Amino acid sequence: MLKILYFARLRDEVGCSKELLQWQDHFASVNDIKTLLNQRGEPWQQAFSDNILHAVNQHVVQSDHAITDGDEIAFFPPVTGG
Amino acid sequence: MLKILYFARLRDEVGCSKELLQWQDHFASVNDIKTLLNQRGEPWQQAFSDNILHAVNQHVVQSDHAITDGDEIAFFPPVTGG
Amino acid sequence: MLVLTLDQITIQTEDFNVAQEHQCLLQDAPNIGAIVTFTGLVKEFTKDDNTSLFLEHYSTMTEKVLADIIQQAKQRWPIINSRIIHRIGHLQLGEQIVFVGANSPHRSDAFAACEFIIDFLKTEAPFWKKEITSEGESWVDAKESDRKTRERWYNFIESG
Amino acid sequence: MLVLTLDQITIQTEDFNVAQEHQCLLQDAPNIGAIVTFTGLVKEFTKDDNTSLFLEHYSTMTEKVLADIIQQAKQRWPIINSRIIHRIGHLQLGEQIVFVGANSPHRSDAFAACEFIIDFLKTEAPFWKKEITSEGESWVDAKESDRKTRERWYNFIESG
Repeated sequence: MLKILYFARLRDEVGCSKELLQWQDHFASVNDIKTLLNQRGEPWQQAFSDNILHAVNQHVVQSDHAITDGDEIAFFPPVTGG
Repeated sequence: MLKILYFARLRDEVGCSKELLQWQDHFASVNDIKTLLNQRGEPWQQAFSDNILHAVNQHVVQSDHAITDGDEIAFFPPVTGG
Repeated sequence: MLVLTLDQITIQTEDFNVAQEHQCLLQDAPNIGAIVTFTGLVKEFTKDDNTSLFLEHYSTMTEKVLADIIQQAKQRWPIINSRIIHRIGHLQLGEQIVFVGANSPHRSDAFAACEFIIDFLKTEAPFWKKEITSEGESWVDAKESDRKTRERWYNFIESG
Repeated sequence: MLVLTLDQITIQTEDFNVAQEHQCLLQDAPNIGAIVTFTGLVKEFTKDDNTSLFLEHYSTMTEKVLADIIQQAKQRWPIINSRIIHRIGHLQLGEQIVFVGANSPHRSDAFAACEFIIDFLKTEAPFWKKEITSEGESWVDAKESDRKTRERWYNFIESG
Protein backbone atom coordinates (compact mmCIF):
# COMPACT_ATOMS: atom_id res chain seq x y z
CA MET A 1 0.00 0.00 0.00
CA LEU A 2 1.18 3.54 -0.78
CA LYS A 3 0.01 6.61 1.14
CA ILE A 4 -0.56 9.51 -1.26
CA LEU A 5 -0.82 13.08 0.12
CA TYR A 6 -1.84 16.31 -1.62
CA PHE A 7 -1.27 19.82 -0.25
CA ALA A 8 -2.45 23.39 -0.82
CA ARG A 9 -3.61 24.34 -4.33
CA LEU A 10 -3.04 20.81 -5.58
CA ARG A 11 -5.30 19.35 -2.88
CA ASP A 12 -8.01 21.87 -3.75
CA GLU A 13 -7.74 20.94 -7.42
CA VAL A 14 -7.93 17.17 -6.98
CA GLY A 15 -10.45 17.57 -4.15
CA CYS A 16 -8.64 15.11 -1.86
CA SER A 17 -5.94 15.40 0.82
CA LYS A 18 -5.04 11.74 1.27
CA GLU A 19 -5.64 8.41 -0.42
CA LEU A 20 -4.30 4.88 -0.16
CA LEU A 21 -3.06 3.26 -3.34
CA GLN A 22 -2.72 -0.50 -3.77
CA TRP A 23 0.91 -1.48 -4.40
CA GLN A 24 1.54 -2.86 -7.87
CA ASP A 25 4.63 -4.85 -8.72
CA HIS A 26 5.47 -2.78 -11.80
CA PHE A 27 5.85 0.41 -9.70
CA ALA A 28 9.47 1.50 -9.90
CA SER A 29 9.61 5.27 -9.39
CA VAL A 30 7.48 8.34 -8.63
CA ASN A 31 6.99 8.64 -12.39
CA ASP A 32 4.83 5.50 -12.38
CA ILE A 33 2.50 7.02 -9.78
CA LYS A 34 2.25 10.28 -11.74
CA THR A 35 1.39 8.30 -14.88
CA LEU A 36 -1.27 6.30 -13.06
CA LEU A 37 -2.88 9.42 -11.53
CA ASN A 38 -2.77 11.26 -14.88
CA GLN A 39 -4.62 8.37 -16.51
CA ARG A 40 -7.60 9.16 -14.29
CA GLY A 41 -8.25 12.21 -16.50
CA GLU A 42 -9.60 15.46 -14.99
CA PRO A 43 -9.08 17.04 -12.51
CA TRP A 44 -5.80 15.09 -12.13
CA GLN A 45 -4.48 15.84 -15.57
CA GLN A 46 -4.94 19.59 -15.14
CA ALA A 47 -3.58 19.58 -11.57
CA PHE A 48 -0.46 17.63 -12.57
CA SER A 49 0.24 19.85 -15.57
CA ASP A 50 1.40 22.63 -13.20
CA ASN A 51 4.87 22.86 -11.72
CA ILE A 52 4.57 20.43 -8.82
CA LEU A 53 7.02 18.92 -6.35
CA HIS A 54 7.06 15.39 -4.93
CA ALA A 55 8.40 14.05 -1.67
CA VAL A 56 8.95 10.40 -0.77
CA ASN A 57 8.90 9.78 2.96
CA GLN A 58 9.12 13.53 3.64
CA HIS A 59 12.11 14.22 1.37
CA VAL A 60 11.76 16.13 -1.89
CA VAL A 61 12.99 13.91 -4.74
CA GLN A 62 13.28 13.83 -8.53
CA SER A 63 10.49 11.99 -10.33
CA ASP A 64 12.78 9.04 -11.16
CA HIS A 65 13.28 8.38 -7.44
CA ALA A 66 12.70 4.69 -6.61
CA ILE A 67 9.68 3.79 -4.49
CA THR A 68 8.80 0.73 -2.46
CA ASP A 69 5.67 -0.68 -0.88
CA GLY A 70 4.70 1.31 2.25
CA ASP A 71 6.12 4.66 1.08
CA GLU A 72 4.43 7.98 1.76
CA ILE A 73 4.36 10.02 -1.44
CA ALA A 74 3.33 13.67 -1.30
CA PHE A 75 2.52 16.04 -4.17
CA PHE A 76 2.47 19.82 -3.69
CA PRO A 77 3.11 23.19 -5.36
CA PRO A 78 6.30 25.25 -4.72
CA VAL A 79 6.44 26.32 -1.07
CA THR A 80 5.48 29.82 0.11
CA GLY A 81 6.28 29.98 3.83
CA GLY A 82 8.28 32.46 5.89
CA MET B 1 42.60 79.22 20.76
CA LEU B 2 42.56 75.51 19.89
CA LYS B 3 40.98 72.85 22.09
CA ILE B 4 43.15 69.73 22.13
CA LEU B 5 41.69 66.41 23.38
CA TYR B 6 43.39 63.08 24.12
CA PHE B 7 41.62 59.74 24.59
CA ALA B 8 42.26 56.25 25.94
CA ARG B 9 45.86 54.95 25.85
CA LEU B 10 47.09 58.21 24.37
CA ARG B 11 45.59 60.22 27.23
CA ASP B 12 47.21 57.89 29.77
CA GLU B 13 50.57 58.30 28.03
CA VAL B 14 50.56 62.08 27.84
CA GLY B 15 48.86 62.32 31.25
CA CYS B 16 46.32 64.87 30.09
CA SER B 17 42.79 64.71 28.66
CA LYS B 18 42.34 68.29 27.48
CA GLU B 19 44.41 71.39 26.94
CA LEU B 20 43.98 74.79 25.33
CA LEU B 21 46.56 75.85 22.80
CA GLN B 22 47.15 79.49 21.79
CA TRP B 23 46.43 80.00 18.09
CA GLN B 24 49.50 80.87 16.03
CA ASP B 25 49.27 82.44 12.61
CA HIS B 26 51.61 79.90 10.99
CA PHE B 27 49.24 76.98 11.87
CA ALA B 28 47.94 75.52 8.61
CA SER B 29 47.08 71.86 9.21
CA VAL B 30 46.94 69.13 11.85
CA ASN B 31 50.58 68.39 10.96
CA ASP B 32 51.65 71.69 12.50
CA ILE B 33 50.03 70.75 15.81
CA LYS B 34 51.66 67.31 15.78
CA THR B 35 55.05 68.93 15.13
CA LEU B 36 54.54 71.38 17.98
CA LEU B 37 53.49 68.67 20.44
CA ASN B 38 56.38 66.41 19.38
CA GLN B 39 58.84 69.22 20.07
CA ARG B 40 57.87 69.01 23.74
CA GLY B 41 59.85 65.76 23.91
CA GLU B 42 58.70 62.90 26.18
CA PRO B 43 56.09 61.62 26.83
CA TRP B 44 54.66 63.27 23.68
CA GLN B 45 57.25 61.95 21.29
CA GLN B 46 56.71 58.35 22.39
CA ALA B 47 52.91 58.70 22.45
CA PHE B 48 52.79 60.21 18.95
CA SER B 49 55.10 57.54 17.52
CA ASP B 50 52.23 55.02 17.73
CA ASN B 51 49.52 54.65 15.10
CA ILE B 52 47.19 57.46 16.13
CA LEU B 53 44.11 59.04 14.58
CA HIS B 54 43.12 62.70 14.59
CA ALA B 55 39.72 64.34 14.37
CA VAL B 56 39.00 68.01 13.68
CA ASN B 57 35.65 69.13 15.06
CA GLN B 58 34.62 65.49 15.59
CA HIS B 59 35.49 64.22 12.12
CA VAL B 60 38.44 61.94 11.49
CA VAL B 61 40.79 63.63 9.02
CA GLN B 62 44.17 63.19 7.33
CA SER B 63 47.05 65.03 8.97
CA ASP B 64 47.19 67.60 6.15
CA HIS B 65 43.63 68.70 6.98
CA ALA B 66 43.40 72.51 7.30
CA ILE B 67 42.67 73.95 10.74
CA THR B 68 41.41 77.35 11.87
CA ASP B 69 41.30 79.24 15.14
CA GLY B 70 38.63 77.80 17.46
CA ASP B 71 38.86 74.21 16.20
CA GLU B 72 38.60 71.18 18.47
CA ILE B 73 41.39 68.74 17.62
CA ALA B 74 41.33 65.24 19.12
CA PHE B 75 44.08 62.59 19.12
CA PHE B 76 43.34 58.93 19.87
CA PRO B 77 44.32 55.31 19.13
CA PRO B 78 42.34 53.08 16.72
CA VAL B 79 38.83 52.49 18.09
CA THR B 80 37.80 49.28 19.87
CA GLY B 81 34.06 49.57 20.54
CA GLY B 82 31.19 47.21 19.79
CA MET C 1 27.17 13.58 14.00
CA LEU C 2 25.49 16.78 15.12
CA VAL C 3 23.10 16.67 18.02
CA LEU C 4 19.89 18.56 17.41
CA THR C 5 17.19 18.92 20.00
CA LEU C 6 13.76 19.29 18.47
CA ASP C 7 12.76 22.10 20.83
CA GLN C 8 14.93 24.34 18.63
CA ILE C 9 12.08 24.13 16.11
CA THR C 10 8.49 25.08 16.92
CA ILE C 11 5.47 25.23 14.65
CA GLN C 12 2.52 26.91 16.37
CA THR C 13 -0.69 28.83 15.74
CA GLU C 14 -0.21 31.33 18.60
CA ASP C 15 2.05 34.38 18.45
CA PHE C 16 5.62 34.16 19.80
CA ASN C 17 7.58 36.32 22.20
CA VAL C 18 10.88 37.54 20.79
CA ALA C 19 12.04 38.69 24.24
CA GLN C 20 11.81 35.14 25.54
CA GLU C 21 13.70 33.72 22.55
CA HIS C 22 16.43 36.34 22.88
CA GLN C 23 16.76 35.48 26.57
CA CYS C 24 17.31 31.81 25.68
CA LEU C 25 20.00 32.69 23.15
CA LEU C 26 21.72 34.84 25.82
CA GLN C 27 22.11 31.78 28.07
CA ASP C 28 25.16 30.69 26.10
CA ALA C 29 27.13 33.75 27.28
CA PRO C 30 30.04 34.08 27.84
CA ASN C 31 30.81 31.51 25.13
CA ILE C 32 29.15 33.70 22.54
CA GLY C 33 29.83 37.26 21.43
CA ALA C 34 26.87 37.76 19.10
CA ILE C 35 23.15 37.09 18.79
CA VAL C 36 21.36 37.77 15.51
CA THR C 37 17.58 37.51 15.15
CA PHE C 38 15.22 37.75 12.21
CA THR C 39 11.48 38.32 12.56
CA GLY C 40 9.23 38.06 9.51
CA LEU C 41 5.89 39.91 9.44
CA VAL C 42 2.76 39.51 7.34
CA LYS C 43 2.76 42.18 4.62
CA GLU C 44 2.19 42.86 0.95
CA PHE C 45 -1.10 41.30 0.03
CA THR C 46 -1.83 41.08 -3.66
CA LYS C 47 -5.46 42.04 -2.89
CA ASP C 48 -6.50 44.73 -0.40
CA ASP C 49 -5.68 45.37 3.23
CA ASN C 50 -8.77 43.52 4.48
CA THR C 51 -7.15 40.32 3.35
CA SER C 52 -5.99 37.78 5.91
CA LEU C 53 -3.67 34.82 5.49
CA PHE C 54 -4.10 31.14 6.14
CA LEU C 55 -0.99 29.00 6.43
CA GLU C 56 -0.88 25.24 6.16
CA HIS C 57 2.08 22.86 6.20
CA TYR C 58 3.12 19.22 5.82
CA SER C 59 3.95 18.68 9.46
CA THR C 60 6.14 15.57 9.45
CA MET C 61 8.17 16.92 6.56
CA THR C 62 8.47 20.44 8.00
CA GLU C 63 10.37 19.22 11.04
CA LYS C 64 12.77 17.15 8.95
CA VAL C 65 13.48 20.02 6.53
CA LEU C 66 14.05 22.61 9.27
CA ALA C 67 16.27 20.25 11.27
CA ASP C 68 18.29 19.64 8.13
CA ILE C 69 18.66 23.38 7.43
CA ILE C 70 19.92 23.94 11.00
CA GLN C 71 22.41 21.08 10.59
CA GLN C 72 23.71 22.59 7.37
CA ALA C 73 24.10 25.98 9.07
CA LYS C 74 25.99 24.38 11.97
CA GLN C 75 28.33 22.62 9.58
CA ARG C 76 29.15 25.87 7.80
CA TRP C 77 29.45 28.29 10.72
CA PRO C 78 30.44 27.84 14.39
CA ILE C 79 27.06 28.72 15.80
CA ILE C 80 26.30 27.53 19.31
CA ASN C 81 22.49 27.58 19.21
CA SER C 82 19.75 28.45 16.82
CA ARG C 83 15.99 28.70 16.98
CA ILE C 84 13.17 28.58 14.43
CA ILE C 85 9.52 29.39 15.13
CA HIS C 86 6.95 29.36 12.33
CA ARG C 87 3.27 30.10 12.74
CA ILE C 88 0.45 28.36 10.90
CA GLY C 89 -3.30 28.98 10.68
CA HIS C 90 -4.96 32.39 10.38
CA LEU C 91 -2.81 35.52 10.42
CA GLN C 92 -3.63 39.20 9.98
CA LEU C 93 -1.63 41.96 8.28
CA GLY C 94 1.30 43.10 10.43
CA GLU C 95 1.46 39.98 12.59
CA GLN C 96 4.69 38.12 13.34
CA ILE C 97 4.86 34.99 11.20
CA VAL C 98 8.39 33.59 11.53
CA PHE C 99 11.40 33.92 13.86
CA VAL C 100 14.99 32.79 13.34
CA GLY C 101 17.72 33.36 15.93
CA ALA C 102 21.36 32.26 16.05
CA ASN C 103 24.26 32.90 18.40
CA SER C 104 27.98 32.46 17.85
CA PRO C 105 31.38 33.57 19.15
CA HIS C 106 31.68 35.92 16.14
CA ARG C 107 29.16 38.29 14.67
CA SER C 108 29.69 37.57 10.97
CA ASP C 109 28.99 33.86 11.59
CA ALA C 110 25.78 34.65 13.50
CA PHE C 111 24.61 36.95 10.67
CA ALA C 112 25.41 34.39 7.96
CA ALA C 113 23.78 31.47 9.78
CA CYS C 114 20.60 33.40 10.57
CA GLU C 115 20.18 34.65 6.99
CA PHE C 116 21.02 31.22 5.54
CA ILE C 117 18.36 29.56 7.69
CA ILE C 118 15.58 31.96 6.69
CA ASP C 119 16.60 31.89 2.99
CA PHE C 120 16.42 28.08 2.93
CA LEU C 121 13.25 27.95 5.04
CA LYS C 122 11.58 30.19 2.45
CA THR C 123 12.44 27.88 -0.44
CA GLU C 124 12.45 24.39 1.12
CA ALA C 125 10.13 24.16 4.11
CA PRO C 126 6.67 22.86 3.11
CA PHE C 127 4.46 25.80 4.11
CA TRP C 128 1.79 27.28 1.85
CA LYS C 129 0.01 30.63 2.16
CA LYS C 130 -3.55 31.34 1.09
CA GLU C 131 -5.02 34.85 0.91
CA ILE C 132 -8.57 35.20 2.12
CA THR C 133 -10.75 38.15 1.09
CA SER C 134 -14.47 38.81 1.19
CA GLU C 135 -14.53 37.73 -2.45
CA GLY C 136 -12.86 34.39 -1.96
CA GLU C 137 -9.57 32.61 -1.40
CA SER C 138 -6.44 32.26 -3.53
CA TRP C 139 -3.13 30.49 -3.06
CA VAL C 140 -0.02 32.66 -3.03
CA ASP C 141 2.49 31.95 -5.81
CA ALA C 142 6.11 31.14 -4.99
CA LYS C 143 8.47 34.06 -5.62
CA GLU C 144 11.30 33.85 -8.11
CA SER C 145 13.20 36.36 -5.95
CA ASP C 146 13.29 33.87 -3.05
CA ARG C 147 14.75 31.20 -5.30
CA LYS C 148 17.42 33.63 -6.51
CA THR C 149 18.22 34.71 -2.95
CA ARG C 150 18.89 31.10 -2.07
CA GLU C 151 21.13 30.66 -5.13
CA ARG C 152 23.50 33.24 -3.66
CA TRP C 153 24.54 30.74 -1.01
CA TYR C 154 25.61 28.22 -3.63
CA ASN C 155 27.61 30.85 -5.52
CA PHE C 156 29.09 31.89 -2.18
CA ILE C 157 30.26 28.35 -1.52
CA GLU C 158 31.76 27.90 -4.98
CA SER C 159 33.60 31.22 -4.98
CA GLY C 160 34.55 31.04 -1.30
CA MET D 1 18.10 65.14 2.87
CA LEU D 2 17.47 62.32 5.29
CA VAL D 3 15.73 63.04 8.54
CA LEU D 4 17.34 61.39 11.52
CA THR D 5 15.99 61.65 15.03
CA LEU D 6 18.67 61.35 17.67
CA ASP D 7 16.64 58.98 19.81
CA GLN D 8 17.64 56.30 17.30
CA ILE D 9 21.07 56.43 18.97
CA THR D 10 21.61 55.95 22.69
CA ILE D 11 24.85 55.76 24.65
CA GLN D 12 24.23 54.61 28.21
CA THR D 13 25.87 52.94 31.20
CA GLU D 14 22.85 50.80 32.13
CA ASP D 15 21.83 47.56 30.42
CA PHE D 16 19.24 47.64 27.61
CA ASN D 17 16.08 45.65 26.98
CA VAL D 18 16.02 43.94 23.58
CA ALA D 19 12.28 43.17 23.95
CA GLN D 20 11.50 46.88 24.15
CA GLU D 21 13.66 47.69 21.12
CA HIS D 22 12.06 44.91 19.10
CA GLN D 23 8.63 46.23 20.03
CA CYS D 24 9.56 49.69 18.70
CA LEU D 25 10.79 48.22 15.41
CA LEU D 26 7.47 46.31 15.11
CA GLN D 27 5.54 49.61 15.16
CA ASP D 28 6.28 50.14 11.49
CA ALA D 29 4.17 47.12 10.53
CA PRO D 30 2.51 46.60 8.09
CA ASN D 31 4.94 48.70 6.05
CA ILE D 32 7.75 46.33 6.93
CA GLY D 33 8.20 42.61 6.37
CA ALA D 34 11.42 42.05 8.30
CA ILE D 35 13.19 43.01 11.52
CA VAL D 36 16.84 42.05 12.05
CA THR D 37 18.63 42.61 15.34
CA PHE D 38 22.22 42.19 16.47
CA THR D 39 23.26 42.02 20.12
CA GLY D 40 26.96 42.06 21.04
CA LEU D 41 28.14 40.55 24.32
CA VAL D 42 31.30 40.93 26.37
CA LYS D 43 33.57 37.95 25.72
CA GLU D 44 37.11 36.88 24.94
CA PHE D 45 39.34 38.57 27.45
CA THR D 46 43.02 38.35 26.74
CA LYS D 47 43.59 37.83 30.48
CA ASP D 48 41.47 35.62 32.73
CA ASP D 49 37.75 35.41 33.40
CA ASN D 50 37.96 37.68 36.43
CA THR D 51 38.69 40.53 34.10
CA SER D 52 36.13 43.27 33.65
CA LEU D 53 35.90 45.93 30.95
CA PHE D 54 35.80 49.68 31.09
CA LEU D 55 34.53 51.55 28.04
CA GLU D 56 35.07 55.22 27.34
CA HIS D 57 34.11 57.28 24.31
CA TYR D 58 34.41 60.73 22.72
CA SER D 59 30.78 61.66 23.23
CA THR D 60 30.23 64.54 20.79
CA MET D 61 31.99 62.62 18.03
CA THR D 62 30.24 59.31 18.78
CA GLU D 63 26.84 60.77 18.00
CA LYS D 64 28.02 62.30 14.73
CA VAL D 65 29.71 59.08 13.58
CA LEU D 66 26.75 56.84 14.42
CA ALA D 67 24.26 59.23 12.80
CA ASP D 68 26.44 59.24 9.68
CA ILE D 69 26.59 55.41 9.61
CA ILE D 70 22.79 55.22 9.84
CA GLN D 71 22.46 57.75 7.02
CA GLN D 72 24.80 55.71 4.83
CA ALA D 73 22.78 52.57 5.55
CA LYS D 74 19.54 54.36 4.67
CA GLN D 75 21.01 55.56 1.39
CA ARG D 76 22.02 52.04 0.43
CA TRP D 77 19.01 50.02 1.56
CA PRO D 78 15.30 50.87 1.95
CA ILE D 79 15.20 50.50 5.71
CA ILE D 80 12.38 52.22 7.54
CA ASN D 81 13.91 52.51 11.00
CA SER D 82 17.09 51.58 12.76
CA ARG D 83 18.36 51.70 16.31
CA ILE D 84 21.78 51.72 17.95
CA ILE D 85 22.47 51.35 21.66
CA HIS D 86 26.02 51.24 22.99
CA ARG D 87 26.99 50.90 26.62
CA ILE D 88 29.92 52.65 28.29
CA GLY D 89 31.49 52.35 31.74
CA HIS D 90 32.11 49.10 33.61
CA LEU D 91 30.97 45.81 32.06
CA GLN D 92 31.34 42.20 33.15
CA LEU D 93 31.88 39.05 31.09
CA GLY D 94 28.68 37.95 29.33
CA GLU D 95 26.92 41.31 29.56
CA GLN D 96 25.17 42.95 26.62
CA ILE D 97 27.35 45.73 25.24
CA VAL D 98 25.82 46.84 21.93
CA PHE D 99 22.50 46.55 20.07
CA VAL D 100 21.71 47.26 16.43
CA GLY D 101 18.24 46.81 14.95
CA ALA D 102 16.83 47.57 11.50
CA ASN D 103 13.50 46.99 9.79
CA SER D 104 12.63 47.01 6.11
CA PRO D 105 10.04 45.78 3.61
CA HIS D 106 12.47 43.01 2.54
CA ARG D 107 14.59 40.71 4.65
CA SER D 108 17.84 40.88 2.68
CA ASP D 109 17.87 44.69 3.06
CA ALA D 110 17.28 44.45 6.82
CA PHE D 111 20.12 41.92 7.17
CA ALA D 112 22.53 44.00 5.08
CA ALA D 113 21.74 47.28 6.86
CA CYS D 114 22.06 45.75 10.33
CA GLU D 115 25.41 44.09 9.57
CA PHE D 116 26.73 47.20 7.79
CA ILE D 117 25.91 49.37 10.82
CA ILE D 118 27.70 47.12 13.33
CA ASP D 119 30.71 46.60 11.02
CA PHE D 120 31.17 50.37 10.65
CA LEU D 121 30.44 51.07 14.31
CA LYS D 122 33.28 48.67 15.21
CA THR D 123 35.83 50.48 13.03
CA GLU D 124 34.69 54.13 13.11
CA ALA D 125 32.84 54.98 16.33
CA PRO D 126 35.21 56.45 18.95
CA PHE D 127 34.88 53.90 21.75
CA TRP D 128 37.84 52.38 23.57
CA LYS D 129 37.93 49.28 25.78
CA LYS D 130 40.21 48.77 28.74
CA GLU D 131 40.63 45.42 30.50
CA ILE D 132 40.83 45.57 34.26
CA THR D 133 42.35 42.73 36.29
CA SER D 134 43.62 42.43 39.84
CA GLU D 135 47.09 43.01 38.39
CA GLY D 136 46.28 46.22 36.57
CA GLU D 137 44.68 47.76 33.52
CA SER D 138 45.47 47.51 29.82
CA TRP D 139 43.94 49.02 26.70
CA VAL D 140 42.53 46.59 24.17
CA ASP D 141 44.18 46.68 20.73
CA ALA D 142 42.11 47.25 17.58
CA LYS D 143 41.53 44.07 15.58
CA GLU D 144 42.77 43.68 12.03
CA SER D 145 39.81 41.33 11.42
CA ASP D 146 37.34 44.16 12.09
CA ARG D 147 39.08 46.36 9.54
CA LYS D 148 38.94 43.56 6.97
CA THR D 149 35.28 42.90 7.70
CA ARG D 150 34.52 46.51 6.92
CA GLU D 151 36.53 46.35 3.68
CA ARG D 152 34.05 43.77 2.38
CA TRP D 153 31.42 46.49 2.06
CA TYR D 154 33.65 48.54 -0.24
CA ASN D 155 34.37 45.50 -2.41
CA PHE D 156 30.64 44.78 -2.39
CA ILE D 157 29.89 48.26 -3.71
CA GLU D 158 32.52 48.07 -6.44
CA SER D 159 31.54 44.60 -7.65
CA GLY D 160 27.80 45.12 -7.19
